[in-house]
Amino acid sequence: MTVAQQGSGAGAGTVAPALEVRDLSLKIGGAQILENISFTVPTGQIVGVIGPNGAGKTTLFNLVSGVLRPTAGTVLLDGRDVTGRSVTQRAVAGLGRTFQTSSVFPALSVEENVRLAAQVAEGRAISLLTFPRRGDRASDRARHLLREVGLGDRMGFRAGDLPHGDKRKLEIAMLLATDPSVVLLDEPMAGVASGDVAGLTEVIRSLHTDHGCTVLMVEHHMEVLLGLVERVAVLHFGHLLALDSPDAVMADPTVQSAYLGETV
Amino acid sequence: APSTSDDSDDNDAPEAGGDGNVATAEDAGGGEPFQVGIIYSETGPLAAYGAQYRSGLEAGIDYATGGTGAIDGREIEITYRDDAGNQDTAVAAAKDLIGQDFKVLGGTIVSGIAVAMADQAEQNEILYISGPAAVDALTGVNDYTFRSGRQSLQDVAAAGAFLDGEANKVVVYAQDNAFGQGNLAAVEAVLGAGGAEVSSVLVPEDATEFTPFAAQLKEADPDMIFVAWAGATSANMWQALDQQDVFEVAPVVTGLGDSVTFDAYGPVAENISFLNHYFPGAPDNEVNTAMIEAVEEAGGTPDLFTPDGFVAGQMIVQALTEGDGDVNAMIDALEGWEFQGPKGDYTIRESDHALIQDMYTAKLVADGDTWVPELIDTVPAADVAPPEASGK
Amino acid sequence: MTAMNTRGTEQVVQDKVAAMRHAARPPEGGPGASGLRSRLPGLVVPVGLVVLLACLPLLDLSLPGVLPGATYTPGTLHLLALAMVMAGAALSYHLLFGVAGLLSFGHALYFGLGAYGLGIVMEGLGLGLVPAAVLVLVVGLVMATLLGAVSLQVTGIPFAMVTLAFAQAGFVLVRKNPGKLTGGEEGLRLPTDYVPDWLVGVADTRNLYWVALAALVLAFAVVTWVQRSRAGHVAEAVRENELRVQVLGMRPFLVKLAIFVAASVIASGMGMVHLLLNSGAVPHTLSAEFTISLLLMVVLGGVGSRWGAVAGAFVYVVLSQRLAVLAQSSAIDDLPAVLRIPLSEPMFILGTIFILVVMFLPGGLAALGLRVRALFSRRAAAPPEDRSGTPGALVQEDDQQR
Amino acid sequence: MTRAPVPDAVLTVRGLAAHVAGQQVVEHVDLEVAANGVTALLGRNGVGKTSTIKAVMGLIDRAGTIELDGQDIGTLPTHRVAQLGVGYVPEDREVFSALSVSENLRIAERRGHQHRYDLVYDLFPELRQRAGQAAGTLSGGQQQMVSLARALLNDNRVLLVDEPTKGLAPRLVHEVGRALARAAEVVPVLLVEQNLQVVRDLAHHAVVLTGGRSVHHGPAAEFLDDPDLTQRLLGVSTGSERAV
Amino acid sequence: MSTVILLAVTGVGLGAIYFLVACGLSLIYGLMGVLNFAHGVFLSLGAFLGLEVAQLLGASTWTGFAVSLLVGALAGAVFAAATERILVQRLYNRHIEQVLVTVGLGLAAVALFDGIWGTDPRFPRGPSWLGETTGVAGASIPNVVFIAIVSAAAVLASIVLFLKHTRYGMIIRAGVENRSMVTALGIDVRTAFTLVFTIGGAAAGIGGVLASHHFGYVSPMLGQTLLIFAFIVTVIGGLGSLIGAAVASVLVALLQQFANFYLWGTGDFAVVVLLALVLLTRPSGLMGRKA
Ligand SMILES: Nc1ncnc2c1ncn2[C@@H]1O[C@H](COP(=O)(O)OP(=O)(O)OP(=O)(O)O)[C@@H](O)[C@H]1O
Ligand SMILES: Nc1ncnc2c1ncn2[C@@H]1O[C@H](COP(=O)(O)OP(=O)(O)OP(=O)(O)O)[C@@H](O)[C@H]1O
Ligand SMILES: [Mg+2]
Ligand SMILES: [Mg+2]
Repeated sequence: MTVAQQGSGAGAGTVAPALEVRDLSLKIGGAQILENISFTVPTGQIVGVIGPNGAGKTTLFNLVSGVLRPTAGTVLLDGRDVTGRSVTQRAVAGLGRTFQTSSVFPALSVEENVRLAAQVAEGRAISLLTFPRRGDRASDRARHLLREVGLGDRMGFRAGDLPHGDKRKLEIAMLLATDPSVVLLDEPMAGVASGDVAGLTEVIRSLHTDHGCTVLMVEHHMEVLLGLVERVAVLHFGHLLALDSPDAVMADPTVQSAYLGETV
Repeated sequence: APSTSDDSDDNDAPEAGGDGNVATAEDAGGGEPFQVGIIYSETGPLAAYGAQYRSGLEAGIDYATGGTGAIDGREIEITYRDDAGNQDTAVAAAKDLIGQDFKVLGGTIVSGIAVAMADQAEQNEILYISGPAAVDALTGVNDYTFRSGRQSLQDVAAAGAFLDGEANKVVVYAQDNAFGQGNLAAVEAVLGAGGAEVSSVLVPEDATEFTPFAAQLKEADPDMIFVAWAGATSANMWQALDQQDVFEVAPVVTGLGDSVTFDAYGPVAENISFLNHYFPGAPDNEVNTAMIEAVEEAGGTPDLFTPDGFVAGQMIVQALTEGDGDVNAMIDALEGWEFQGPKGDYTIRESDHALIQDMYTAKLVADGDTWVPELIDTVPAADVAPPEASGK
Repeated sequence: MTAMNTRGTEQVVQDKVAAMRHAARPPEGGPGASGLRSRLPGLVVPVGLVVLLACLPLLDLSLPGVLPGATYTPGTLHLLALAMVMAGAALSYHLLFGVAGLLSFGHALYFGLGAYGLGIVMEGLGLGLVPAAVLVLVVGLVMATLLGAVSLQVTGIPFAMVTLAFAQAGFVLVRKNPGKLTGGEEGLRLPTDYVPDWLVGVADTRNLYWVALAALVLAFAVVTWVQRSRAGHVAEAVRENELRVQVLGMRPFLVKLAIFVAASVIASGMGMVHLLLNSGAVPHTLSAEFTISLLLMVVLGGVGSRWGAVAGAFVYVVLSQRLAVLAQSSAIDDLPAVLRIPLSEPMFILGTIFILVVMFLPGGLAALGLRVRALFSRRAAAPPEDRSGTPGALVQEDDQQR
Repeated sequence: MTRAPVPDAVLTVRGLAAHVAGQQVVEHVDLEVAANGVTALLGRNGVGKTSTIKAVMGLIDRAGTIELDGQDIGTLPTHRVAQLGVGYVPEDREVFSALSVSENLRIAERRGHQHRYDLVYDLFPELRQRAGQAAGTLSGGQQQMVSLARALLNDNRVLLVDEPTKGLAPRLVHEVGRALARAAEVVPVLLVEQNLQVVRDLAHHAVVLTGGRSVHHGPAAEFLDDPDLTQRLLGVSTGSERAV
Repeated sequence: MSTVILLAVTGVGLGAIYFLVACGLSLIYGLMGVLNFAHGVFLSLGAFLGLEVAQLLGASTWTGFAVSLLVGALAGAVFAAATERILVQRLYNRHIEQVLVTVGLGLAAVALFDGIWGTDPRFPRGPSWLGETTGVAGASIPNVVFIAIVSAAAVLASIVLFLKHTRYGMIIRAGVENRSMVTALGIDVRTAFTLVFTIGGAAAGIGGVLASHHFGYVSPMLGQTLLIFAFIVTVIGGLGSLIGAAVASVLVALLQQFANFYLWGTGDFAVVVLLALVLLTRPSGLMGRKA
């Protein structure tokens, strides 16, 4: 089942949307993991993805970011077909993402983690002839961003030693450093303590408001999700069940029984 | 006995080499000792040959100096170095010894090392007397290099003794490596030149299963099969020849190794015709008897390469006696030298330093649980003399 | 089920390397790397060390039991030069394994390529030493790029096996003596006609020694350079988490290839010096055992530490040479068989030492050096200083606690 | 620090310290698990909840006193701790994905114990239907059931359950919560949980950690009803926490 | 035609020997993530002790042969178990150190065997039937080939049955995935590690005795020579997959045989090319778990 674009993002249809997927399908060893997923995310929108465990949310992100290749369908970034492109090429084209389980460089320092990302935005990231120095552009940018996400006092820590919530923040700083136009966030709140939720929510909101990113995020934490997103997509057994405003989705009886359970 | 220094304590060797005036306890006062360096396999894959060589060498020096280990009262001091069968180690040892002003080096069982040492001898203008290494390339390689053993061409020529006039299709069955190819070339050079039609079945060095090659050998329908095989796989190879009934086709000739390898032939041992460099019962002369006695007295067992060490001892004494440590004089003293050694009469050919000596043919006969070699015939030195090498 | 979750082989290898890195990290901490001025004091010790090494052939120093003779004697100089060549090769392996986390079992291929290539090019094309060396380096560069590009399609243990396979192919080829070029089992002789006289012969060992020292210093400089460059830093990140690097918009493949090629070219260079030093090349230099000996040196010294790699190589070379001498000593001969047999086998002793270091001295000599230094500086209560680049600062301080 | 006495504690931890990779992650934790019902272990991210549980299991280096029914288990290796009756449901489920569901249960069978398959299949009937399926192909919620079932199968003295609802869809959160409530009827539970609604529904007692130290002990409801305290210790005022 | 049959059957025999070495490697890697460089040493020890015992009991008797197989297996097993307990276990969870320790042990043990048994090869004798041949479609196949094939098949079958149907087998399969969870279920997983090493060592020991008859000699290097092929086989088959190792063993050995005979001794080359091709197309090997 495919759901045509139902959202009302400003300017949708006139400019190419930031992200569009058409008839995306993935089969692994006979199992249909995703089937005919089509939707668009207009530039500047923030869209949530929900669905029961195993619905295919992470898989969808992997297809969009190029970690997996679809068996059928296309992925378009800013109107350009990137289906055949590598992870790196898509990243260079402005697509950033985080992972469901925190993914940083554990043995490197917090600052080094971000500066690696900042070098990419600057170019010549893997040059043999350029030497990282304190005070160069990449390092300044890294420090600035770390302060912005609230890790200003952790720069010298080994990234692997950070508590979970801080790793999440670090990932977002790395994301920002690459200056992406579209970001995919996979369960940014999973395992984040209640007390840190509000702070992290603000950081994510600033991605959208201050940095102008188009955001697609998977999140089970409904309160956070509903407070952030403009539209919600619902995945169920590899199908796109609905893509609509949060209220409409919450009211949908299928969504209620399949995902939320009886209490809501 | 010659005094030896195993180089086990670090301090005496450099001192001895530095200015060359160390006085040993046995030094009878006839002047500073002669320094001789022997680089050979004390450990490594050929350690067993190394032991044979060394026991022969000690006996040889003893014999040639009349038991004094000295020449005109000047001690011959031998420094042994282990090459572990490894070329780089040997070169390092050679450089160390040459750096300590050694003018005479000897030893080496491994052909690759012998060639490298010959280079060192020429570059540094010292006398080098190679050990059992059979590589033909050593003959005529340069002025400074001699050998105390036989070379492959002599082995092959000895095999020719098994060819009876008419029969002349010879198939070489060998490993496809330097050793095997060298033997094939030697067979072509010696027996091919004698009118035999030479072909070959070369087995890849890394093959582990020889049965198909044995079958191929049988199909070639030869008059004589010359087997050149070295290393651990020989037992398997012989068994494969037996299993594929190759012995029924033609006489199979190969070189007889040292006594520990007799087992490798397995039950087919008595079907093989052996050419042989040396076994204690082959020659019958006084020097041989003296060598056997001396080696046994020292607790050793004379074997395939004992005479190579013994002859090296004789050559060293000859060179030092006549040349008195001067390299060119020592070379002159050895070139063309004729002497009595454990295998009878030896001649160092002047032109290319080939060591002309008798060879033998033999068979193995069962003696209880083990095999003992029995002499068939002595092949005279002149019949097996290698063609003269050019380009010395 | 994200690619990050699967505990694939590559992840396992990354874990392994990461675990080792707890014990030892390279001295320069990245963006904190200080300016030239603050690094100057750090340069004193290495420069002094190089000057001392350069002067050794002119001095009469003895180290009984370690060196075979006084430092001016050719035997000792040869041993030291050999150790320096191996140290250069170990440094190149450090670049692969310690920095980029690439566990290669085929690094010997490039060392052998240098050794054989130089001999073959001089002899075959009649080129002089220098043009031949340049040509061989170019060949090494091209070959490393090609084979690296293929091997780097896989990671982890498969990478180790593909590199092993390529090296094994080279080993087989060299032993087969194609076109009578390589000399087969017996090895290749140095074509002395094309080598300047001052590099041939025992009397000139000290010249070879200086060449080896220069090569080692050059190798060290290049390795430091690569490690401190952005590419070096990215390589460390790739070692930690390859997919993450891709998602940031970098191509891990290019970084790894750059490191692979750099390490291979350095190894080729050291191989050429090895040819000169030993006046020949043998198939052993292409064998898996040779690569393993490089691995042993790097581990003995401490994974991730440049000075460790150098120290590991010196210890390995000196031990392997001197243990052989010990094995023959009469002191050993008189022992009962239970002791005599093991003690007379140098590789047994070396293997055992290696096991003990791995088990009881994580971080290798580098960590040991640091521990000694820490002890020393605590007593002296010396103020903290910038230690990057000095032999003592083999391991970052904060790593020591882990 | 408030401190309510816990009657007949089954598990007592005193002065626990623990290290991971040479770094101290738990500094000083005291806690008691009541002989029945659920005791909650709360705290922000990274305060050391998981590490505390792992330390009790002996999965990481630890020091301090750990007593199970008065017996010191603080120096025992993990498998001995488990054999003495400590069940463990890890943070990320950790089912054996190559083994079938029934094998996952069989491997958990402990010698000399009753195996309560009745209870397990009663709580999670799905597991009986999927007995032959490889556990790796199960959905996240089903894997959580397997993980709980492994712990419930044996006659344990106490269960240590680490964030069982993490990453679960809201519907599954309820199912897991129900299952835990049932389990707590037969065996005392130490529960780490971020979802405070679940804590409120299940827990009698609460222990709160900050920075590797235990800083609060007391009845769970009392703690959760104190907005100041929760704000201070968890960084959230419970009034705003809503079931989702 | 008979040559092809000869090559094929002897190839399978060689593959059987490869498998006996590789199955232990594969099991150990699968469970512990350790590439065991000392595995060849287990084989050499098995071969040497088997030879000694056979000579004691009469090398040409079937009893002597059977006991030598038993002793070989036992020697390999005991040495392997000791290696695990004394060296590997102490480096719990430090994989790369575990690998390095086995590298060191490999070097040290070969040197030690050199010291004890000398560097010269020794030549085992077996019952005379082993040295004879059996005709198969016109090719005379050495009988030792059949023994190797039967033994390897028996070892494969028993390990597979063991893993599938015993509690320890289940523990081993579970431990491959997640060791700490296995301990947390109250199982002393170290026993499983030791067991895996022991099984691997026993298989290698049997492989050693059979290899010594198959290749006709024993030397301290025998095991390490075979090890490199065992590695290749393990990787081609897919690390941790027994069936994969079995298939790859036969594949590699056949390729080697035919290439050596028909393609001018390029057997080793062909194997290397096969390895590269397999890894580049299927990085996790023929039957490996997806990486
Ligand atoms: N390589 C694979 N082989 C077989 N099945 C797979 C594979 N990868 C994913 N799946 C299956 O695809 C489905 C979707 O997985 P995915 O990780 O995308 O779920 P999700 O929606 O992100 O769930 P969660 O909320 O638990 O993270 C699951 O049923 C999973 O088991
Ligand atoms: N392998 C490790 N190496 C270094 N530090 C670690 C490691 N594992 C955990 N830590 C650190 O130990 C501290 C406690 O971690 P723990 O997992 O116990 O916290 P937690 O309270 O369970 O947090 P969460 O709510 O995120 O699960 C954290 O600061 C974490 O960063
Ligand atoms: Mg997901
Ligand atoms: Mg936790």
